Amino acid sequence: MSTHSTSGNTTLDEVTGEPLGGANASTVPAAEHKGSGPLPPRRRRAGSVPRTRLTVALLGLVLPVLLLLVWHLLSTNGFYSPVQLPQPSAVLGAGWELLRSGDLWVHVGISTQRVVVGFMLGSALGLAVGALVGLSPWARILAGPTVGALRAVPSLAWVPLLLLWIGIGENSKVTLVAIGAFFPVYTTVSAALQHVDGQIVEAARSFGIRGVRLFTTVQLPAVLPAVISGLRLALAQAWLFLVAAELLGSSMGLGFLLTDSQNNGRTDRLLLAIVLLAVLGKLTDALIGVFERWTQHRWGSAPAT
Amino acid sequence: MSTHSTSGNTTLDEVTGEPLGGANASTVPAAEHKGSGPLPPRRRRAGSVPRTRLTVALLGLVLPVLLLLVWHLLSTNGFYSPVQLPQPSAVLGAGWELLRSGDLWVHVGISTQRVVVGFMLGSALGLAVGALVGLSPWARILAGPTVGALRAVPSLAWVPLLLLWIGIGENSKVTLVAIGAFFPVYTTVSAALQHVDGQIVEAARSFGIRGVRLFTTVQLPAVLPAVISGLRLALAQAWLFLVAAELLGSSMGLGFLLTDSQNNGRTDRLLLAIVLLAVLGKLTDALIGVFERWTQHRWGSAPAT
Amino acid sequence: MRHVLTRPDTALDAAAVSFENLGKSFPSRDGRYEQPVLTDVSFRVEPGEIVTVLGPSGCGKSTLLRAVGGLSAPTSGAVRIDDDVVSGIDPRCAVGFQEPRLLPWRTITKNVELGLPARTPSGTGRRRVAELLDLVELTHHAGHRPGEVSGGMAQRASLARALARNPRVLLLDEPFGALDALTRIRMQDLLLQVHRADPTTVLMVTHDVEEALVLSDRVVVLTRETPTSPATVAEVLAPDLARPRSRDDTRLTAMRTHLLRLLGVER
Amino acid sequence: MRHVLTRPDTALDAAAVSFENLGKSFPSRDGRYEQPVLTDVSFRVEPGEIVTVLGPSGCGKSTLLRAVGGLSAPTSGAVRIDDDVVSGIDPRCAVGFQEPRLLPWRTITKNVELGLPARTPSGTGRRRVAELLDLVELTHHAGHRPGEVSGGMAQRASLARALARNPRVLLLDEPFGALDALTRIRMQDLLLQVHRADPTTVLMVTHDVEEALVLSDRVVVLTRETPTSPATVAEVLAPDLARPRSRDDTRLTAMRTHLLRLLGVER
Amino acid sequence: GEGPGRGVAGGSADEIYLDYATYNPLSLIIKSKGWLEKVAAEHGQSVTWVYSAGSNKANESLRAGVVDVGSTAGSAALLARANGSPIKTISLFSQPEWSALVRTAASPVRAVADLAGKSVAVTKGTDPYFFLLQSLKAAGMSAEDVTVTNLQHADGRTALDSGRVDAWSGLDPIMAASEQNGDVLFHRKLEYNTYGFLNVREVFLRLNPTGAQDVVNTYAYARSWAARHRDEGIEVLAEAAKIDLDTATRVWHRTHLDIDPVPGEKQLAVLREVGPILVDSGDVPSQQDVDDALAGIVEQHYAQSADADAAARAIEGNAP
Ligand SMILES: Nc1ncnc2c1ncn2[C@@H]1O[C@H](COP(=O)(O)OP(=O)(O)OP(=O)(O)O)[C@@H](O)[C@H]1O
Ligand SMILES: Nc1ncnc2c1ncn2[C@@H]1O[C@H](COP(=O)(O)OP(=O)(O)OP(=O)(O)O)[C@@H](O)[C@H]1O
Ligand SMILES: [Mg+2]
Ligand SMILES: [Mg+2]
Repeated sequence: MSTHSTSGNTTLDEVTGEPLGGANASTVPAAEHKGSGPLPPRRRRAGSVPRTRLTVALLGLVLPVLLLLVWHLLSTNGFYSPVQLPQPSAVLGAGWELLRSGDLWVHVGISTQRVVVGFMLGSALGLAVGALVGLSPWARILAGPTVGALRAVPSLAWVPLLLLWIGIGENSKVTLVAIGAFFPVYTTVSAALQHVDGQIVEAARSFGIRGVRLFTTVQLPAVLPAVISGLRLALAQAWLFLVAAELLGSSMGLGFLLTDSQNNGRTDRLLLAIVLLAVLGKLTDALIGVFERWTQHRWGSAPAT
Repeated sequence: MSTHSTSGNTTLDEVTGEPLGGANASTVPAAEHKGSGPLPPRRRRAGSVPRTRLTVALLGLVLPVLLLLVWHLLSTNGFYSPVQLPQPSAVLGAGWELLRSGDLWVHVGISTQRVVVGFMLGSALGLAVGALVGLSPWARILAGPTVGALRAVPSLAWVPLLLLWIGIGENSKVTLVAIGAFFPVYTTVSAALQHVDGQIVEAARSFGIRGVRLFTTVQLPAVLPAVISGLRLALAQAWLFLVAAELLGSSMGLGFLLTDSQNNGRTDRLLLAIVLLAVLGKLTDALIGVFERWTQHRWGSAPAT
Repeated sequence: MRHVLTRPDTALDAAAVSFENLGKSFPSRDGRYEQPVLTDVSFRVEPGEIVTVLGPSGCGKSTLLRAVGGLSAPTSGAVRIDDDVVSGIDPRCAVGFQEPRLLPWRTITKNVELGLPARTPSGTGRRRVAELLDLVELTHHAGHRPGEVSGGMAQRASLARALARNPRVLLLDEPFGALDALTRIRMQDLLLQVHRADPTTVLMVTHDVEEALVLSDRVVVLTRETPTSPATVAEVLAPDLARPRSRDDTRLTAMRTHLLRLLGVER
Repeated sequence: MRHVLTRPDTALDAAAVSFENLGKSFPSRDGRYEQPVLTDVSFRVEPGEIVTVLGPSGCGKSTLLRAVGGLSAPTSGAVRIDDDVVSGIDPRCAVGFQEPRLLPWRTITKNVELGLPARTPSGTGRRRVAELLDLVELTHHAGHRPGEVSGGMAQRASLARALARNPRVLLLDEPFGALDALTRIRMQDLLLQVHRADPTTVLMVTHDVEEALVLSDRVVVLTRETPTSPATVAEVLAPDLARPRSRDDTRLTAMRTHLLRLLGVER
Repeated sequence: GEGPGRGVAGGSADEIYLDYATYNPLSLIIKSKGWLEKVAAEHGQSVTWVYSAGSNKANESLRAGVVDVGSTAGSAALLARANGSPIKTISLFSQPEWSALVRTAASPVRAVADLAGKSVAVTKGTDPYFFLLQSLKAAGMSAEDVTVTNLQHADGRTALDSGRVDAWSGLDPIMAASEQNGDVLFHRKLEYNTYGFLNVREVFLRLNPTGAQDVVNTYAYARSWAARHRDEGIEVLAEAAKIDLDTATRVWHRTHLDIDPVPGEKQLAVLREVGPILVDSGDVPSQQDVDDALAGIVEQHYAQSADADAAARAIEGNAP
């Protein structure tokens, strides 16, 4: 249960804050090198993992830049016509145009707001219901099947229903985004809770820790990695549902820009919307990364459960 | 690390095959009752969890039946018009009509086929890439950000791109479904792998177990619960993406039925499509439940990591 | 010795533990039959007594302790604490498990705090945890996580957590197994010191015959006929000597040889 | 005693282990300074020797063993196996960890199989695992999962896994800590028997002074000045007696008193 | 399944990929009768049908090259061409009255002028949208005088019926169904509806002019057949659009099929009205794009040389 555990393998990479896995299987774990002064030459490997924040960020850009190059080539070698695949520069131009008219900020701002609010509501609810279903056999038996069925209702199908129940306006849009964010958190949390290490739960219970306190002191920290990957997926799904949400009587937002450009055949704006959604998706995801690092700092290298 | 662990808390519920959590915190764990003969009366609680497969299934129907009742009331008390909210019986009628014409089987069959094939491809790829990114710091640094950005590209945005690259037909539809299935598996697996108990990984590595063998003998079984909740979400998302996929020049399938009924104002068929998607989503999800129970049987009560 | 511990206001009087024809079996691997582990275990631990349990590996000592703590229900018979049949986790007990079972994401201090009785005022609690950490010689590692301390240190943290509870029945499953000779003696002394300050009932599993003799009012020996047959109480020995006892006391040496023979060791 | 073990075809000759001014420190909790744990440890284990390590809890015994297995890199100095500096997990070693570290989802048999050297023919492997399970007295629980066996049984399974490897250097971290007196003696005998059949180099951590004296060619004692200062080798004692040794041998009793005094225990 | 499909901007001299759509009844008839297959077979051509759920979808398919021939509203064709999609209109399939302004039976709204300050549901960029703007303009108002709520067609109806909006600029067949249920079309104007355009990719005209002519010939044949077989035509429509016969009948009567299929000045005149709206809303970058599109969109040759008899020979000749 105890000694040395995490030092051996799941070591914290000091840059990304993420533990390093077993890929460099035959070397001494990276974190052990830290204060170790000059090492015998054999231990320095060409493949050693880069460690500064900047290098990591730059390396992360390699693939996107390559993709951009491929895109540029495909769009200029005549294989695709400009309506089919506009050049990256044309997309940039469309962005510039929207930026000048001030519309870009409106689209980005309102969409981000919808996603953030919806995500907060949906994931909080997902955590609550997931905890209930994960911990209470009764809740699981009664509500599990229904929630499982609702999970497969597509975003587009919610549109007419929400229109009926909530009408148009921000409320229904945020609700739809929240529905999207709910399920990944619900699923991962309820599943992870069923697999928390029984030994430490039993130990905590033997010390009279029950109910909410058991949840917050033992079970929640133990499933934290699962919660975080649930949150990641929830955020991604919030962005996915945004597009459907912005079919609900909307005239601004990136989802609107996307469908509108698709309908109008403005492929440049369409690609702009896709790129913006991807970039915003990744940026908001990075916030979850910050939260993850904070929890790792707070709770030590992530719990092994 | 070892003794009695799972017997204490994470006990296998003999009916659902799922471990029971800490909700009945103050009672003796359920599985311990099994062969215990007559118990002192105090231990039989009114709230004890039902144990036969049938009871569990029936209890799972309570909530849906309630929902159906509410639906019936709302649709008959004049608050909503029949186009806004047709009666359950009208939806049933629409189903019967489609069933008689034989179309229902076509829609259900083709959609199920697309989801199943796409899910298989997408989740297999998600497992592979997730394993790579979860285990190799290099892969994480290089590919992590790009995959994270692609995750937020909405299903509807893929439609024009796939139309360009793959055209219409089964290939592009299955590809879109596979894209939907990819990300949940990727996210949960890559995250879970970074949190596998370092002690047992270290132990296995000290016995010369590395690379693929380390993955299959230690890491994969350890993240199995996460893989399974990833698969659950992937399957759900495959159904979600199906609707977008069936916007790709399709003339059959439940997604087509959904959008087409919406376009034609057939609310009864629209609701039928939603209900069918939910039911099929839940049914295919149950298959994952079977797989989960098989792995639990194979690997004992689920690994605690 | 050292100063007397901060006593939580909730401290209660020691309780008696009685085993009444306790039996426990586990379903076999294939679920087809029940494998009996303990059978017909009957004895009584008086309030404030220190009783140790000896027996071969896998005979059911931990199972016995778990039955008292309400962590696993007996198959037949019952355990009573004072007059109540134990059913479900019993708030009167504190358990020191055979494995340290610390929460890996909490520091040693925070782990020990978990043991404090509910509604301990935070000042009292902090003081008591600090004292206990001092007693188990972990003050220097109070801020470490379980993954950063040695096996023996984790075991001592687990002991401190159980002591923090100040229970009416203290259940300890091999609390000193991972300690070197000196630390072990110091921890035995610590247990006696805590017990003197607050004479609770202690039921403790150990493998060390000498330890059992030095510490306990009575030693319960579990034995079984073959490794697959159920264990039961073979003998209850009362080393009727005043404490502190010298490890070299000849009366103890004789009892030691007797106990070892009971356990199958011939010298 | 019992029959000689099936020997894997891959079995190799025992290797020498030498510590050369080994030092190890860990970053402190706040990362601001390095907390030294071991300093200037130098000694050599000859091929085929059985050497035990004694020392207070938390002094760095496990750390020492981990350095040999290549599980953690020394801060200064080096460990050599034969003539190669250890860097990274060393395939010539097998480690029996202080905790059992069994895979919870595999049966005991399947866990022990993990220890087999790569490319063991499956027939030979199965036979060897069965023999080992018999030797550690777990045949009856071969099909159980780690969660269904007792602490001592898990420890024995872990020992069997390390033995299955038939390594050139066997590293054992308190392999008998959770065993009762009789089982402990039987396991000690088992170790000697395996060693006789296949004289590999054994480096073993123990808390039991008697055990160290009965088993080993040499006993290395680690000590430190204060609980926070680094440990180093205080003495290397060679109980130069033929095996099997009687536990009551007076020469051993003297050495025992000497070692205990070194460890701080005055009787 | 629905076959592997065609990918990456395809096109060949002996294949015809064309769409069918509920808003293009002729396409439904041709497909259900298998006529084009017979006509095309004469020239060794193969035929593949692709479903279009709306003008936007047809345009998307044309853009991606997954269909060679696509049916759209005139305004949608203009929009696509103005935004650079290389398409030509080779024939008209109808002059429909598919949009109108709809209110609920109980609504006090009677005329366009009553809409001032009210909310109207409409799908931006579609014919009902242009219908609304033209109607407002004719009443001396602009989009600023009402609250335009952008909703998909079906959702627009739901919004109207549930009182979330005051009016809906509707589209058939949903509009016909809502009329069936008591809603009222309070403002109708045939001229504000742009025509039904049959568009082809320019590449297709270059690669496979024979195929294009076959399509136009078959449409000509179908047009005359439809005039003679009204009831059967309604049945085909009802079947394909999954609507009841009464609704289908309404739609059929508002879809004027009996027109001169040659695209020309009459259609361009309507589109000239729509053009500035497109520029205003930012859907098209500049008026210049609209003017260029208007100048190049029409290709009259095929419709002018349409030969229904040639199609009839192929179709009836092979008939048993
Ligand atoms: N990963 C780590 N980070 C920080 N300190 C560590 C780490 N691992 C070990 N230590 C420290 O190193 C010291 C020695 O630990 P080690 O486990 O080697 O002791 P040990 O001699 O095996 O003790 P025991 O007999 O109790 O098992 C301890 O003080 C421990 O806190
Ligand atoms: N959950 C379980 N399922 C099946 N068998 C179990 C379970 N828990 C314990 N057992 C069995 O019960 C027996 C007694 O176990 P227990 O842990 O009580 O032994 P112990 O006396 O504490 O041994 P040790 O000294 O090795 O810790 C063992 O044979 C073990 O295999
Ligand atoms: Mg035990
Ligand atoms: Mg140690």
